Amino acid sequence: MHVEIGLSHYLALSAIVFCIGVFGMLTRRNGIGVLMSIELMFNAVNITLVAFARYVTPVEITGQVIAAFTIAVAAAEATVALAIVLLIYQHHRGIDVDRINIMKW
Amino acid sequence: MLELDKLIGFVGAQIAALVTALGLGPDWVTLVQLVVAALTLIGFASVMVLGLVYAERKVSAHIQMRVGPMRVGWHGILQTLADAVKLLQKEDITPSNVDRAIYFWAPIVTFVAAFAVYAVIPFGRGLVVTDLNIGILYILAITTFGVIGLLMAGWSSNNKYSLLGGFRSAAQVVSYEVPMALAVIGVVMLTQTLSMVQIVGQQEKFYQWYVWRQPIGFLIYFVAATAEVNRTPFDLPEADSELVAGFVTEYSGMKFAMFFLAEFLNMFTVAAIGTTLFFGGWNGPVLPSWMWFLIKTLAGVFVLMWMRWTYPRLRVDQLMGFAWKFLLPLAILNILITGLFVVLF
Amino acid sequence: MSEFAAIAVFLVLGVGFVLFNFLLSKLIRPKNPNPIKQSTYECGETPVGPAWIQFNVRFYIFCLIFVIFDVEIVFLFPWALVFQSLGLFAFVEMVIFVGILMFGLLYAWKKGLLRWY
Amino acid sequence: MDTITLVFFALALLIITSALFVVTSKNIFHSAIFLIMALFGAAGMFVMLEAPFLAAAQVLIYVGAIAILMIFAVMLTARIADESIIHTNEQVPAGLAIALGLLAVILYGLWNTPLTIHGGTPPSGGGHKLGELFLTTFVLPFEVVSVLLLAALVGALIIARRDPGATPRPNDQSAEQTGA
Repeated sequence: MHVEIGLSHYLALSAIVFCIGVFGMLTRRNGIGVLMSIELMFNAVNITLVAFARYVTPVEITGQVIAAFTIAVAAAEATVALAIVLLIYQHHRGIDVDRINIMKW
Repeated sequence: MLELDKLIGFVGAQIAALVTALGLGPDWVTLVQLVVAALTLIGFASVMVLGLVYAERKVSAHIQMRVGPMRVGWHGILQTLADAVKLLQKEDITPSNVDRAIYFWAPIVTFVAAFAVYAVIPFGRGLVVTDLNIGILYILAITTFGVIGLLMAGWSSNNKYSLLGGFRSAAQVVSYEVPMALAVIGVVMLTQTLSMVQIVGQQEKFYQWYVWRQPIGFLIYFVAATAEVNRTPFDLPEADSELVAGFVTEYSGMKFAMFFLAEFLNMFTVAAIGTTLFFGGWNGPVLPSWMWFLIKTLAGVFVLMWMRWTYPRLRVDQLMGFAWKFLLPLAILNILITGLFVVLF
Repeated sequence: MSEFAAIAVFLVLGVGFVLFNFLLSKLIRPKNPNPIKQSTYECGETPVGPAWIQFNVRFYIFCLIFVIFDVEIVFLFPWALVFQSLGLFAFVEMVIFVGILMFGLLYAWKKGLLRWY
Repeated sequence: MDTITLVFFALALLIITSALFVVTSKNIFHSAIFLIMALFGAAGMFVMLEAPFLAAAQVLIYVGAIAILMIFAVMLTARIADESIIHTNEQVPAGLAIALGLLAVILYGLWNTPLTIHGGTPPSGGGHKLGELFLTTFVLPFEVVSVLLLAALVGALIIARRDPGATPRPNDQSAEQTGA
């Protein structure tokens, strides 16, 4: 069997990882677990960006620049979101996101 | 003279001939060559750590006007070998309420993080396994797995001392990683490359050493590196009077030995990086290149040992304050000054 | 890319070396566990409660500041590689970049968050 | 199979299995460890895609910083060892359906889209090209990243800062406080 690894392979992998992330984000009760799933989705997007950079704009690696910005945004998101999780924990003595519904009504 | 690169070229060619004779492709040649190189470095690392442990004991003994190990072999020179054999035979006690999988993998992660660095260190002219074009950044990246390893050890042991030691250690290592990386950036601004081999190549003459152009950067690197490898005066994670043995409290036998091995490998690594970035790496007159590299690096290791028996331990608040309130602003200032000099002159 | 093959080999062989050591030691070491030996070490006392207890938030504060500065470092590296050829403009850009982040450090400092206790 | 194919599938397997464990593991600390493995696998993919600088950045930021921050957060929110807590909510079937549906849509779209591939030699890693782009074409986003980081830092510090009236005991060296 000979397979030439190309753009579509990376995109398919990225799609699978993204959907695993979506599944985790929807089903996790633990706030930190939700964040981890979101990080997985960020990563799937990054793989897509770098794959496009490699195969579509190999000389001007714009995709890599955007991936670098995505990493920075993910870091900023993680710090703030984890701080919020901590705050929720201090107030509710738990980080079960299903019970955090005080903003619902 | 004793130039090892010729020997390595010869061995590499022999391997290539042998593998090709077996009817395998060029990918296999590379693979076998790399495996041989990695095994050689594992052997070198093990022997070197045995030597360093012995040296540490002798240095500490003589600083304290003792004699240190004397019984096993001439002046106790085989002592650490005997200790290694002893550790191999020790019963491996796994406490019943640890998180077994993580407890098992923590020493592996720690060791691999320490060992993987050796793939890019230029030990001499032509004596480098692979010359990555992101060399120094690769080192910074792969060593972060050491932090993961010690967090895994601290968490999985289910022991209060381990946990506290692990987290204190992690907080310390990440705090000092910032000034260390900034000091490295100071050098990179001058070298315009991240490749370890090219950085060494730019410092052929004595006056080209980057320590002369980056004296503040070197001092920051030295202090931060000492903290990174948890040496006195920054050895709080293993402050035995407070934390027993820190994150290795519950480890015994071979698993403990792996943490120990990684610790000494890291000590050699930071000295080797310091040599490469600031002291011209393997460049030097008369002697073979690898000998110069070893001399410079071991001198660095000796200074680390010397400091351990000279300075008292810092308090944890002083430690963190020093990293964030002094070293970090100083490192930023160093970058600004360097940048200004480069732009203006 | 091919130069990274060495990294893969080093990672795999590093793991292999440790596993080999574990195996070697397993073959020759004694094994006679008992409940006392396997209990958690707590200076000879019976351990009180699990160790997985809540920790003080100050560990977290430092880690949080570290994350932000780690990102800064990653953005500084490409700059350091090319700023010589791009001249004064690139330098000024970086001064602005670092300057903005220094406000963050200053804020943490003034609020007393860099104190350990 | 040639080496590239083999490495790609090995890395893909690592990433996907780790990702699955991240979202299904009962123990949140184990999830964090699997997340690190998935992120490391993604770094390997970046190397395969001729982006070694980005791979190092990925490991440095994700593994070295974000993952450690997450482990610290896991520590700060107790009760992790208690595996009896249900870690998934009642949305599992719905979540599964949505995720699989999304996957089907994406793969269908991927299958039916003609992908234009341009040849060319990628710049030789090392981050030089990235630096040039940061300082020329993308200079505004580059500075905005700095502002974003500042905002994140200050915001997170305000949120995470411990209660002012709660502790300050100057000589308190013990770093643990028993939770509720």
